[in-house]
Amino acid sequence: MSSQLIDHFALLPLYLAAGTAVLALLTDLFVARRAAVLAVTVLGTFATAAGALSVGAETGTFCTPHNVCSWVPTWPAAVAAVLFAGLTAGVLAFSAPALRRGIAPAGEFCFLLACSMTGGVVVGYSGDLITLIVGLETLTLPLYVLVGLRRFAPGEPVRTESASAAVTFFLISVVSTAIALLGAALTYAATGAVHLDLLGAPAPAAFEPLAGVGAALLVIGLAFKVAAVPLHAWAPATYDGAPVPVAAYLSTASKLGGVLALAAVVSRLDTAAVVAVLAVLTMTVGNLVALRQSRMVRLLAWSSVAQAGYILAALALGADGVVAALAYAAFFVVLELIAFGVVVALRPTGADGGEIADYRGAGRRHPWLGAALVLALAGLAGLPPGLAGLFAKLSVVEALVRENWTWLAGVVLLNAVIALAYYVRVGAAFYVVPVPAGPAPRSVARPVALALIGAVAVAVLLGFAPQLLFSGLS
Amino acid sequence: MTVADVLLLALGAVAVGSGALVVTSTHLVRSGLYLVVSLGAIAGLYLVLGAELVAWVQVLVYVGAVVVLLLFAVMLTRAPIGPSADLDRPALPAAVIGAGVGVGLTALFVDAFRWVRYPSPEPGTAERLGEQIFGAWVLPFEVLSILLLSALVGAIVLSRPDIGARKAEGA
Amino acid sequence: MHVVIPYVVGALLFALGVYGVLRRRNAILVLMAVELMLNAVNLILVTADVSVRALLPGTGGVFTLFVIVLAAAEVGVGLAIILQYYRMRRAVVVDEVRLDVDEERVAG
Amino acid sequence: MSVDVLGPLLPLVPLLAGLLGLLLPPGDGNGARRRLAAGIGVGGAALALLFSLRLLFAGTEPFQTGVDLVTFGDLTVSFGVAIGPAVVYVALAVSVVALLVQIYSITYLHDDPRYASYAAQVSLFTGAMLLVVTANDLIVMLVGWEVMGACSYLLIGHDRRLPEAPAAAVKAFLVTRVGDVGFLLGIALLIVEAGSPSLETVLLHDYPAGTLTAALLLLLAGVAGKSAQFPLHTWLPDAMAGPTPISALIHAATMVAAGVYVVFRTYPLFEQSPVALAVLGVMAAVTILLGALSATAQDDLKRVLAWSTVSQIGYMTGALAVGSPAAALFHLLTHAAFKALLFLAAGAVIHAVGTNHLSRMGGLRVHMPVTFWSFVIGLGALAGLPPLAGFWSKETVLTAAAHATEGGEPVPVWAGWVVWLAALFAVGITAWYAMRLLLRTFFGVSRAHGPDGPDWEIGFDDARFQRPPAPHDPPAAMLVPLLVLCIPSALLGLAAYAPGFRTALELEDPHLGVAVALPMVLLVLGAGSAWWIWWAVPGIDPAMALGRARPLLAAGFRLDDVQHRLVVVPVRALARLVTAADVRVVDGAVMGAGTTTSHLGRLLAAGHRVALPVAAVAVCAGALLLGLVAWWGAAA
Amino acid sequence: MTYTYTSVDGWSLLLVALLLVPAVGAGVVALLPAGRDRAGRVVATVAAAVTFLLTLVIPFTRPTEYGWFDYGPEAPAVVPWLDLHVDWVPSLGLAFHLGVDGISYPLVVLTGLLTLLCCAYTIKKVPDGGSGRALAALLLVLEVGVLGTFLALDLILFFVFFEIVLLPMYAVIAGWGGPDRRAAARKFVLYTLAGSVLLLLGVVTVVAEAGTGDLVELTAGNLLGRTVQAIAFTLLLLAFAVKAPLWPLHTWLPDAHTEAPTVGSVILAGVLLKMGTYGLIRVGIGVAPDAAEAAGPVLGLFAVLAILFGSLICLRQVELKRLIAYSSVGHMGFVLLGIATFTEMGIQAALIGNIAHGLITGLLFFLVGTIKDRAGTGSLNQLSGLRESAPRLAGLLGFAAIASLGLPGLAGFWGEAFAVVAAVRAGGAYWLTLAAAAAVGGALTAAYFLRLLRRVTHGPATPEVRALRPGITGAEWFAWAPLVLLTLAVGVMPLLVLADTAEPITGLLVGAP
Repeated sequence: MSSQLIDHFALLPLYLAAGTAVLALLTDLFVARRAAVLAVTVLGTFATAAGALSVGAETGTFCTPHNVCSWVPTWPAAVAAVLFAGLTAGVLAFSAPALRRGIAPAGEFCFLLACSMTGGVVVGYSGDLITLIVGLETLTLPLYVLVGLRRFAPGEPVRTESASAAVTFFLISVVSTAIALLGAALTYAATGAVHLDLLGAPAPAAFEPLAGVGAALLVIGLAFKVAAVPLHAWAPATYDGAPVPVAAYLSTASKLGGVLALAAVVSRLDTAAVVAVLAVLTMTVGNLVALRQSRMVRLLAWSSVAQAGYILAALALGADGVVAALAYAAFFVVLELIAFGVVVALRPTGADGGEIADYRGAGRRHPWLGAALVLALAGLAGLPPGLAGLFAKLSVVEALVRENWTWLAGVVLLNAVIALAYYVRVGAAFYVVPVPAGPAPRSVARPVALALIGAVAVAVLLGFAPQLLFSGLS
Repeated sequence: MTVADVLLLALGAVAVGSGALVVTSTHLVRSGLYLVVSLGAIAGLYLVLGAELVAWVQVLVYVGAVVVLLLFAVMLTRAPIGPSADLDRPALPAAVIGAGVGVGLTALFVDAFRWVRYPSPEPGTAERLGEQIFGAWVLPFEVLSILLLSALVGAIVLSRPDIGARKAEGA
Repeated sequence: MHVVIPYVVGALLFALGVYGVLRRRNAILVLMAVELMLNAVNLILVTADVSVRALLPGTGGVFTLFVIVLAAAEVGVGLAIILQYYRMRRAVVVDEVRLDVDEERVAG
Repeated sequence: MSVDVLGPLLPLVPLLAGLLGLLLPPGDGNGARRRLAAGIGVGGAALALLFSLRLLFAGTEPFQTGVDLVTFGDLTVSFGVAIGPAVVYVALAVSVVALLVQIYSITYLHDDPRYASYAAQVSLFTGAMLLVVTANDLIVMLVGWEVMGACSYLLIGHDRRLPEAPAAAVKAFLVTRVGDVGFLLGIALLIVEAGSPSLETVLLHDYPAGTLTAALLLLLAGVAGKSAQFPLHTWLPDAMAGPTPISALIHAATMVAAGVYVVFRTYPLFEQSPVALAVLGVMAAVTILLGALSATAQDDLKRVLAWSTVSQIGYMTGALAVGSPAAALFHLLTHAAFKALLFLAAGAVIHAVGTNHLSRMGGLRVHMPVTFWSFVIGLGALAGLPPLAGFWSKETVLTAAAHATEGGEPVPVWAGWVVWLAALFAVGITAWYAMRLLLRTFFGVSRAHGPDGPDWEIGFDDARFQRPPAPHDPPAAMLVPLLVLCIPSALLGLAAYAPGFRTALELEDPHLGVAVALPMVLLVLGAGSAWWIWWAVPGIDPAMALGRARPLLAAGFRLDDVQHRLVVVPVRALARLVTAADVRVVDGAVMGAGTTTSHLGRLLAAGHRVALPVAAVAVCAGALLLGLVAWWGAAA
Repeated sequence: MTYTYTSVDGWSLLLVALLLVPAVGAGVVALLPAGRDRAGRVVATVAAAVTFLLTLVIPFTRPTEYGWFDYGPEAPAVVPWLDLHVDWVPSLGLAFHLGVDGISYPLVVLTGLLTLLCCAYTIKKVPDGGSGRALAALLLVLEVGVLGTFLALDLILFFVFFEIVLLPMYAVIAGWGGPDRRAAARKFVLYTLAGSVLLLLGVVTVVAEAGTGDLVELTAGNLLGRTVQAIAFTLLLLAFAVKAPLWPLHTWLPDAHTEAPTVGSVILAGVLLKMGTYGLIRVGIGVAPDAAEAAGPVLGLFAVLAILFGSLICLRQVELKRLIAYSSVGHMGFVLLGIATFTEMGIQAALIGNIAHGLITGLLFFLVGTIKDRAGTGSLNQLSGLRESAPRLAGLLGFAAIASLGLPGLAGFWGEAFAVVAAVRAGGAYWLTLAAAAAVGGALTAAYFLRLLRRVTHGPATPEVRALRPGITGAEWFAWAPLVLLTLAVGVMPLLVLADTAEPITGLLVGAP
């Protein structure tokens, strides 16, 4: 096996994503114009998406003689890559006003984000644990930096939340990575397999506890990425401290990466009990705590914790729930992106998410943004007009009931009721009457508006034609 | 008990002992030095276990780079060189969970592997490992390069004086 | 050889790492404890190469190399973050990193 | 027009007239609107009368016609009429009284701004009664039955100035509605068992005895409510708060007659159930005496008449109980005539003196001769004075009851005795209070100027009344109906000798035997004693003779209070209890769930107000615990 | 996914138009600039009018070979007059399957009518809160959801439409409601969502077990085992009981009604509640007939408790809208009693009860809403003597109240009387007791409505009442007159509602052979 034929076409998404990152760096070096860097990166993300779609499903590459591969192009992976690319583009657009004001160095920002996207793409396509973990780290590591990347204009008060957020994120992340690696090590010690397709092979009887604990630890370590309870405490603090676009990326792309990794693992290993416990804890705690939040981003953070719980519920089914979980994640990230986009659009450039009270009457001042937020929140609550969210919830519940996990479906739905309580609170604040006297409506920066329009279009499209997504994932 | 076993036991004892000192020492710098010892002992264990290349990489990367980095960081944060009293938090949760993890994992391994002899492996030379890395594992290797690049850029960008600078310091 | 010895060593090192992470207040010491954990994992991986009949012999070693590099990268970025935090807050004490809304909005 | 069309039109025309009248805008509209309303009202009633007459003379062949309304499961409800001789006579009585009431009301309510809706409601009322009379379908009959209740509610509550009117209206509707619970259930039992709501089918169906008795007893509850039979009679005296013409309408031919009429229509079923008949008999006997005794002590002219109605309806139900529906119907018809006469005449009196109270009247004979003679005829008929109408019909009832005491009827003999004795005894009482009424109103000196001052304020009806300097007979528009009604009140009894009428009612030949002597003696005794008291101490109210029983009788044996205690108070208490339970327990559980969730959220949120190391502890502890779970799971 | 077919013909597009017209109308209205508020309301009214006219066209499109005569041994259990079937999300077993038959058609018309009336009413009178055009747009969105629910012949589609109404109704209450609107709206939306999630669970259980969500197939075939039927029916019953609402799951209703603006109350009582009872008939019985039959006695018990408790509570209410809201609990109790008997007669009674309640309670809410708006108070203690100062209004209120208490000859009678008759027909001491209790509840209904009338219309006029504007505007006449006339028309000709219900109900009860 000294050398092997590598199917470079199949690797196109990886090349394009990594190329985007490098190109961003180079553009920054040689052109040194923020707009150019941004444009190049956004184009790169589009190219990545296009590449993923053109590759589609293929036979894998980097294969062992036993015909298990490290790079497995499948349609779900392609969909995930497209999502990563789209989310990256969206977050870049959200960041554009801040970058224009020089709140973060544009070149590095774009490069790091593109690196993170590359990691995400790798997670989707990876066929073995090593690639998976390396991809996941590539997804996460640039984010440590991005969370803390905040430049203050002269005279502007310096806020330390972003630094705190970065420390929190980093420390919890490395501990979780260590746990995940321990899990992978135990699994390897028990079965000798690192390729995903071989993970499912039964371990020798003596090693079964080893394999079981290994699988559980692997799941727990990866669950950090989706902020599952009890590995969630970093999420609200980090989201709130990070710049809002980065928080958006954390709660969408980073979470999607975690879901992909988890899906890869749980579909091969029997971890139903652990995942189910995580799911119940995650959605319940997430929703209950979200009820009491007064800060916008923290509320979204807790809600995204809860949403992860729904995804985990589907993953508790193992391979049978993967499609539902991925579908849910896909619907979720689009809606979450819209919600964060509205926050970005309504807040002053570079400001944090603020209190919910700061948004009173915003929906009446900005009807379009209000409508977008209603769409997003309704979708997150799983109600029309957020049809995408409705189908997301439906797919999870359908999978759970189909596999006779009705009790878990019940917990999911009970939580959906709790969740609606805080979503309507936010929505009601947007439309409170009388409209409090606030600053005159600011015009929304064009990139932000474009990204929002795009995201809303995708959400509406998925709402009316969810079959597109389901076909892509199965 | 073979020679290998004895070596394993001895090196393991050193690794664990100095590891314990890493997490208990009241000297910041000494902790770093104990870490060197511990990691070195682990490199020795790799040698005994036949992973030659890993052992050398361990020595180079860890002992040579990581620990040095950590010590630099200690200096940069103007930490006291001498013993300091406020390094630790309340011990109870840490002790309980640490003990739990230790006992649990040990029990798991002992239960799984018992006192069974395994044949000593042939030494994993650099050549063999290299063949593997550049054969089956090119992909993560490539990805790792992106990771390293981003770590590099990230560390640099975070160290730029205008990131999160305090006005009072005047950069 | 009896692989159980390095395995147990790995287990104990991991436990020590956990203990350190939870016990230490100084972020750099926490990072050191994390290094212990990662090394424990590496030791287990290398030991597993001896005990397991893997499809690709020596995968544990490869994995270990990747983990070492990963750890190095993380330490690099991590220290940069900690130093940045230090520059802003003049402290590297993890107890002061709040998870709820930061009391000290503007570092004085 | 062929009778097939006339039959359905008979109830429909007044109903449509009513609906049309309701559409008129409120207010007087300078009299034009008022004339239009009056025209519609009178026209509806007149058409109904015309149709009844046409049917009467068209021939006596019974026929039925109908159109299917709707099918519920296997029950097909059809709007059908069954026209037979008896039906036509009752319809005729209804139309006559309705027409006269409409005419009378034009003047009586001459300055009421809400006259239009009043006239429309009277039309509706008439139509509803005609619907009950003609219906060939129990469900359709129920429709008329209840519409009548609603109209009575509206009309009794018509008076805006009487504070007790709304309460009386509510009471009238509610008490009858309580009875209707039974009525509906009874009908339901009957039609479900028969598989059709058609009266014809129901009457021919062979019911199991138990079901039948249950159904009939339930029906009787409704009958008691509508026909003001004990114990559901309490609404009727209060209903006097309605305008006097309404009292005439309700008491004479419509509402209270409906119950009797329904039993008459379903009599073939009652014949099969001695239990139901016995219950009916006891009810009748109690009602006869209760009504008559209560009438003796009333000071309100209309209340005397109201209680007399209760008592007289008791005669009808008594007749039904003892197996003589014909007698009941006969008495219904004569009663319709003389009670309408009495009420309209009473209206004239009230109109003239501005009060209902006997204690404020007296000496009116001189001023109101026509009214006086109308009263004489009406009261004579009520008391059963030969040869007035009431004598004949009451005599038929008594004969039937006496016959029942001999056995051979479906009703048990003891029930026959009860009815007979009660009816007999009540003859005397009736004569007593009729005489008292006559004396107190028309004889002696005027008591118009009471001790409290020269005049008194009393709201009555809707007429803005100004006391005339001297009372006088009413204007012609009110007088004519009185005169018209005097004729049947006086002569209808003789119709028993008309063969056509007799066969129509299936009445037996009237025969005046020695049995007639006993009631005559009682009648003379009753009337005589009242006269004697009045004569002995001039100006005294004969009711003084009742002594300490007087308040009890005046209050109708305080059955109102009993009803209040036994029904109203418990229902209110229950309502309070249920409401409290709904708020505290049912809604409390819901709100409690909400608050609990919110509290849990607060607790958990507080648990997250910590520093970073706690998160690390949580991560490691979680991993440890879940790892243990997984180990346990894998080992198991 | 066992069978997929696409059936779209010319007339069945009418069903799509029924949903599309209000949806597009809502979009257009929402997009109009803020200055064109009145124009927006007019556009909404036009859209609602077109929708209503479209509902009236449906009976003429009925293919001749279907309908009355086609219920035979070979015919499916549900024979829609119009049938539209397009696959939508096969992965979830969701097909866009619409159809209308005798059971749903009256409700469709009712929905079209009430929405039209409410939109027209909004032209003149916009409650305080947001803009009138937003309210009108929300009303149209509500119409889409409700019509969709009545038209859906696919379980999951049914659920989707069922959910559509939640947030718009929340917005209507929270945006245009009374002083305590936020809490009431919140309670409404959370409580009914709790119901909907049970529906979702039930629906998914059925679909997972039967392998199809097509109501025609589910009704026809015995696709579910007894246990699954029991589980599914319990879930569905609870879900629909919240919506209907059935005691003791009703407590969201009084608060929502008390705070909702007039048009919101009208729509809520007039059509939204019907989704619960319709669902119980179409889905509950259609899918799980055996379980429905078995659950009949329990449902009947609760229905009767609802009647009694609802009436008793009404006796104690001092707030106009709250009283009417609780009266809905009682009335829906009659409807549910009819369903509980699991007989053709009972379900027919339920259907006509549904329509009657929609008409009468819609009218009642219009009236008490107007009285409350004009007098500035809804407290019975402050209202008296309405017939003195506003005789027309008082007359209409009297009519509506008397209709609501089930006076024969008006629409309310048939449903209530025949629910009782159906219970009697069910036979046995248990059902007879239920029937008797329900009849007593009927008397109590009369008691509280008479109490209402006595308080509000009779007696001397209070200052509040004396001050109110007595006249009835053109818009009000337009909104109310149809309800008055239909109340009368349905009362006299119940066949209007029940013309084509016998066969569909038989189909539901027994399924196809």
